[in-house]
Amino acid sequence: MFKKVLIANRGEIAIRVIRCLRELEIESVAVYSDADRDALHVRWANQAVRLPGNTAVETYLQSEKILEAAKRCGAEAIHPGYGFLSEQAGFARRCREEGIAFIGPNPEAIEQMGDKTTARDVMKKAGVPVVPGFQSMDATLAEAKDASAQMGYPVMLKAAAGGGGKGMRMVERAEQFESAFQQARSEAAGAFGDDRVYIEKYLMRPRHIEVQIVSDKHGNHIHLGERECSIQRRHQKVVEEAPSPAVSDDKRAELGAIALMAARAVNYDSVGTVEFLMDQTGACYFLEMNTRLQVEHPVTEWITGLDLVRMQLEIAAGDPLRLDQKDVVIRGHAIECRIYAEDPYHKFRPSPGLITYLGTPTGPGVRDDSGVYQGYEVPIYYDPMISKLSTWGADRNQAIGRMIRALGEYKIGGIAHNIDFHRHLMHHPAFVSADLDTSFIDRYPELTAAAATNGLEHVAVIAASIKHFRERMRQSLATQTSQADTSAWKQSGRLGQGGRSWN
Amino acid sequence: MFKKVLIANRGEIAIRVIRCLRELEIESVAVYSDADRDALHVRWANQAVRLPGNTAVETYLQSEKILEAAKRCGAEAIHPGYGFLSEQAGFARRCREEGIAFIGPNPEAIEQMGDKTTARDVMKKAGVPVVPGFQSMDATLAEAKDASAQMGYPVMLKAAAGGGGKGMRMVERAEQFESAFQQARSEAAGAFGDDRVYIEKYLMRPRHIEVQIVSDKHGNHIHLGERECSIQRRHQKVVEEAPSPAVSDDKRAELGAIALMAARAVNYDSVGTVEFLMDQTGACYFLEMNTRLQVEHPVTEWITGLDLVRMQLEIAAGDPLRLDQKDVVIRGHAIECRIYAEDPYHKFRPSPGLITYLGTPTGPGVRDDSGVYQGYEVPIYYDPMISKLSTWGADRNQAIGRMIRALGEYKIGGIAHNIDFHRHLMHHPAFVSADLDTSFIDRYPELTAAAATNGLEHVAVIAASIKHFRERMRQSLATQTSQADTSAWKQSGRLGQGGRSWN
Amino acid sequence: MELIARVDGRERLVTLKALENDHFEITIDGRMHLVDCRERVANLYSLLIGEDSYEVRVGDSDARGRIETQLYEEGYLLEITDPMKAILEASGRKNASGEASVEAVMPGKVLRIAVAEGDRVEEGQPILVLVAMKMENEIEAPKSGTVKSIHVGVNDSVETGALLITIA
Amino acid sequence: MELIARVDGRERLVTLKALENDHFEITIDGRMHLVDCRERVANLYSLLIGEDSYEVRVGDSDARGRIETQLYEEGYLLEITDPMKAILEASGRKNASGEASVEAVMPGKVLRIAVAEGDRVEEGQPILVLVAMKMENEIEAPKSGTVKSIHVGVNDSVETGALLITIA
Repeated sequence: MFKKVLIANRGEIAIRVIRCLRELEIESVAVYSDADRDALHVRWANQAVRLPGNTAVETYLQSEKILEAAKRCGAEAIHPGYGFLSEQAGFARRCREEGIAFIGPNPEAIEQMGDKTTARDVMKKAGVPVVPGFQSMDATLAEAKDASAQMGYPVMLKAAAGGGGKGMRMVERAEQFESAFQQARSEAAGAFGDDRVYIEKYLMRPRHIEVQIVSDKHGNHIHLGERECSIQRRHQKVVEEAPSPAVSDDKRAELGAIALMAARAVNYDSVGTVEFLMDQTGACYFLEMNTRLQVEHPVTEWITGLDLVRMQLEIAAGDPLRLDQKDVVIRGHAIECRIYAEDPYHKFRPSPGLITYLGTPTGPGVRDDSGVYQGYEVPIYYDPMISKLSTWGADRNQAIGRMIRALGEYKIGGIAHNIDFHRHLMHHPAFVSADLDTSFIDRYPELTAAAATNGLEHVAVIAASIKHFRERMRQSLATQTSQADTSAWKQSGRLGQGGRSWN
Repeated sequence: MFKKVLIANRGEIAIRVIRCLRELEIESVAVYSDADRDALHVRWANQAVRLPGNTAVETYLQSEKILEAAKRCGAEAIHPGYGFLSEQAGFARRCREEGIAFIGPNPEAIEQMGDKTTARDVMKKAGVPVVPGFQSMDATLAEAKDASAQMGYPVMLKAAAGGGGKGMRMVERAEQFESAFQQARSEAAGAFGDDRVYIEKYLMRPRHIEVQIVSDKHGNHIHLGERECSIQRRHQKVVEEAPSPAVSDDKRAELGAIALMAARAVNYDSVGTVEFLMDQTGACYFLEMNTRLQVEHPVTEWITGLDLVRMQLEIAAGDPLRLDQKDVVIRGHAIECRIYAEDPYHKFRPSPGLITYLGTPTGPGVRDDSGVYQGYEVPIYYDPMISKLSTWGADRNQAIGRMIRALGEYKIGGIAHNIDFHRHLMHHPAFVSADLDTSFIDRYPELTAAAATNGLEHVAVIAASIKHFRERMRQSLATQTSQADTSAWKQSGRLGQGGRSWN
Repeated sequence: MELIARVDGRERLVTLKALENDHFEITIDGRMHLVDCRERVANLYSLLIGEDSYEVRVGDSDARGRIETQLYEEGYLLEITDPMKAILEASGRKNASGEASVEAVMPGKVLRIAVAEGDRVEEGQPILVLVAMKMENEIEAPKSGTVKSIHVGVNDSVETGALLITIA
Repeated sequence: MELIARVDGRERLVTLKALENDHFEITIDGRMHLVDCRERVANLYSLLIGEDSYEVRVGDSDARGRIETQLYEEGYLLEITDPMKAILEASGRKNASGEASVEAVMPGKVLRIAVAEGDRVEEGQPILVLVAMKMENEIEAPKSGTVKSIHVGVNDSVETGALLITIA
C-alpha cells in the first residue's frame, strides 16, 4: 500500500479521502487555492501545497503543478476525487508517465467512456441497450424523420455539439417533426456553430438508476447493486438511495450483468458507475458511464458494508479484489440528502457566505460527510454542496424516519440551505410511496414554495420576539456602556443575557 | 404503537431514546432535575416535566412523581433507560398497577434476576454454569474450607451483604484460608452489620463476555451474539466490542443457547443481557443478568443492523418479534469507547465543568451517542460519561483504524477527558492483538501515564507559544482600549487576531 | 413591549413582558404563553412554553429586520417590527426616490440581460442571469416598475454589490 | 518575544517573531520554523509549519499558566513562561509562607481522611477521599511537607473550594 497520497480536490470529497487515508495510516497531501486556505481539507491533511489563484482553472485543474507537488512531496499516488481532473484521460496518462499511481481507471477506459457517442457505440457493441437515438450528421430531413418514426414518438432533439439544454426540444407527433427539426438545427448552428442534431427517444418520466461496479487490475469485476438518483434539480442529483425501490432482485442481477459487460468492454480497473434511464415499463437504457467515484457512494457503502475509497486505493496499489460477487450482500436501505448552500425557494440560488452556526446530526444510522465547519466561509468559486447527510435503516421507512430525525438535528446559521426542502420531500406522499422520476421536483411545486406546514408558528413568533427583545436590550446596554467610563472588556462577559460564545 | 412515551432518565441514554421516538413519530416527555434544566434531553424532548431538587434521590428516583407526570401528560409508557429506576421491580410493578407500560421486562423477572444469590440459583436450576461459589450462612469454618478446596484455590471472599470491594480478599492457598476467613467476617460485620461471607472461585485474568438477548411477550426468545467488555477501570466498562475476538462461532452458539435458557427460566420479555466471565481456558461462568438496555448496546446494533430501543418499544407494545434466530446475521466488527469527563492520569478523577469547545467526529462507520453540547456545563451530581463513540469496520482492524481516526477528530475543551487514553489504548499492541482481560488497564500502567508518544511536541510548543503571544496582545490592546475614549463594542470585532466566536 | 410579527404574509400582534430568570409572558393575538427561554449558547434557545419544549436556533436580524428561526420540525422566516418604529420609518421612506437598485448578490459574470431600458417589469420577473458557483442564477425584479437604467453588459464580470439595473 | 515552554518536564527555549498576515517565525531550541497560523474560530488553529499541516485546539491558559493543546495525533499540556516575568514571580513567591492549601475541586462528601495533623507527607500521596459523581476520588498532597491542619471531618459535605487540609 502507498505511504503518501496527494488529493487533487477540495470540499467534502477531499475530507472523505483524508479520513480513509488516516484510517489506513497513509500520509495525505492536500492542494489548495488561495480561496481555500481556510478550508477543512487543508486543516486535516498532513501536508498542504498552495496552488496560487482562486478559480478552478488557475488551481485544481493545473495538472502539471499538481504532478510537480506530488513528486516534490514524495506522494506515490494521486486521488482525483470527482469533478476537476477525475475524468481527464490526459491527466491519468501524465500520472502514468511520471510514475505516479492515478487512483482511478486506466486512461484508455476513461477515453472510451468519456465521449458520449463512443461510449454508446462501445455499449451497443457489447450488447448493452442504449436509449434509441440517431445522429443526423448530414442526413436529410426524410432520413431523420424515418429514424424518429422507427424509434417511436415522442422524440427529443438535442444539439450534437452542445449541452445544457440548448437547442433541445421535444417532438410529440410526426406532424410536428419537420418544423421542430429545422428550428433545432438553426438554434444549434447559432449556439455552437454546428447544426448537427441528435435525435433521441424521449422517455416519459424516467427514473435514474445507476449500477456501482468495482474492477481490479487482474480482470476481476463485481457490481455492488444499484442506486436510484431520480430526485434532481437543475439536472443535478439532490437525493439518492440504495437499493432502488423500483429494482427487483432479478432486475438487479440483470442490470449488474449489463454493467459488468460495460466494464469488461473497456478493461475497466477501478470503481465506476454505469448509469441507466428506466422508463415507466421498467425497461432500462444505458445513459453514460462515470469513470470515477460518485458523490453518492455512501449509500452503497451503507448497504454493502464496503469502503469504496479503500477499494480504490487497494486496486490502484495493484491488489486483487478481496471479494467475489457472491460475497456482496445487501442489507437494509440507505438514503443520502445533499446539503447545499442554496435557496430552494428562489430557484436553488447558491448562497455562499459565513457559516455562523453548525450543528450536525449523528446517532444510530446517521452519517454526515461534510467539508465545512462553524466559522467557515463558503467561497464563491466552487460547488455550493457543503455536506452529504446519509442514513441507513433496516428498510426504506426506517431510513426515511432517520433522515427526518437527522434533518431536525441539523442546524445551519448564516447562509441559506436546503434542510427544510429535504424535510418536506421526505414527508411527501409521492416520495414515501417511491413514485419517483427525474421530473419529481417540477411535478410538485409545493416543494419549492417556502410555506411552513407544521403549525408551530407560535413557537417561531415567541423565539423571534425574544430575540428582538434581547437585541434591543443589548443595544441599549451597549450605548450605556460606551458612555460610561468602565472597562468594556469586563462588561462584555456579562452582556449575553445568558448567551455566551464558546470556543 | 404508543403515541407518547416518558423517559425516566437523563444524559446520552435519554437522547438515544428520544432519537428513536422521533424516528417513529412518537411524542417524548422528559423529566429533569433543577441541575438539568440546561441538559440536552430537556431541549430535545417534546415535553419536559420538572422534578425539583438535584440529587438522584430527590429527582430521577422519585418513582411516584414520575408516574404522576406520565399520567398527567398522557404518556402510555415509560422508558427507564439504564441505572435509576430501570432495575427496580417495585417501579415496574407500580407502572403495571397504573396501567402504564414499563419499557422493560416484567417485575417478576427483574426480581428473580436482581438478587445475586437467587439469580445464581435460577441459573443453576436451568443448567447454566455459574462461577463456583459457596454461601457460608452459618456454616462452620471447616465447611467453608471444604467448599473452597472443592472449587480449587485461589478463591475470593466477599461480604454477602455488601459490594464495592468491601470485605473482599483473595485466598491463594489452603493454609491462608482460616485467617483470611475470620478477617473477612469481621470486616463484613463492621461494614454491613452482617458477617456472612460468600466464597467464590477466583478466576485468573478473566474476560468479560455478555450475550444480548431479546424476548417478546409471546414466548419468543432470540440472542444477538455477544459483546466483550474486558477493558474496565474502577470496575466500570470503558471499551466494549462485538463480536468478542475470543468467541468462535461454535462458542457463540453455545453461549447464546445458555443465555436463552436463562431468559426462558424467568419468562423474560424485553431486551436484556446475560453476563459471563471467561477464564483463560475459554470456560464461561454466569456472572449476572442485566434486565435492561445496556450502555454498550450500540456495538450490537452496528453488527446486527437492529435497533434495540425500537425493539424494546415494539415488545412493550405487545408486538411479537419480527425475526427468528436464523435472521440474526452478524456483519463486521464494532468498538465503543466511552468518553468520560474525567482525568485518566489522576486515577480517573471526575472532571465536571463547562464544555467550552466540542468537535464531534462523523463520516463512514462512526457514530457518536452524546448527551452534551458546546456551552453545556457537566453537572456534579451524576455520572461523568458524556458520550459513547462507536465505530464499525468490516473487520476488527478496520474498526480500530476508524476509532483512532474518530478520536483524532474528537475535540473537547474546558474539561479533562479520556480521549488520549483511548487513543493510546487503541494503539496498544496487547489491545490490537486482542489479548484482553478485566485487569488490562492495571497490567499496562503506561496507559494511565500522561506521557505523549507521537513526537509532535514542536507543534504543541508552536501552538501554545502563539496562544500565549495572542493572549498578551489581547491584554495589552484591552488596556489601551479601556483608556481610549472609543466605543469598545466596535473594537471588539477586530480584536480576535482573526479568531471569532461563532454561534 | 408591543411587536408585530409577520410570518408567511400574516401579521401577529405580540406583547412581550420580561419576568425574572429568563422567563417571559408572551401574548400572541390575545393568547398568553408563559415562556422559560434559556440561552446557554448565543442564539440557540431552549424554550419551555408551559411544559412544551423546543430548541430553536435564531439568526441575527438581517438588514430588513427579518429573523430566521430553525426548529426541529421546521424553519420560519419572520419579520419583527416595533409598531412605533415602523410608523416612523414608513414616513421616512416616502421621502426616498422610490427607485430600486438591483445589485449583484455574489461575484459572477453577466450571461444574459432579459430587459431593456424603458421596459415595464413585474415584481419577481427574471431580468438578468448571473453565472456564479458553476451555475446560472436568475436575478428577479425586486419591485414592479420601469427599467430606468442598465449598468452592465453581457459578459461583464461583476463583484458583490455591483449595481446592475435600476428600476423606477 | 522569548519564552520557555515546559512539556513533560522538559524545557524548550522559544523565540517568537510575529510577521504579517498571521505568519510567525518561531525558533525552538535553535531550530527555526516558518508558521502560518489561521484562527477562523477562536482557539482552533490551522497551522502550516512549512507545508506540514496541523489543526490544533488550544485552551485558555489556566491559573498556573498552562495551555492545553489538542492535535489530531495527541494532546499536550504545556506551561509557557516569560523568562523575565518568571524571575519576578519566583522572587515574589519566596515571600509567601510556603504553605499549600488543599481545597475541594468539586462538591462532595468526605469519606476518609488518610493523614493526621503532624504527619509527614510526600507530594502525590493520597491524603483524603471525597465522594462525588457516584465515585470515590482520592485527593493527593500537592507538595511534600507536614500536615499542619485538617479542616474537615469524615462525612462532612463540602462545597467547591472548601479548605480541606493545610500542608506546611
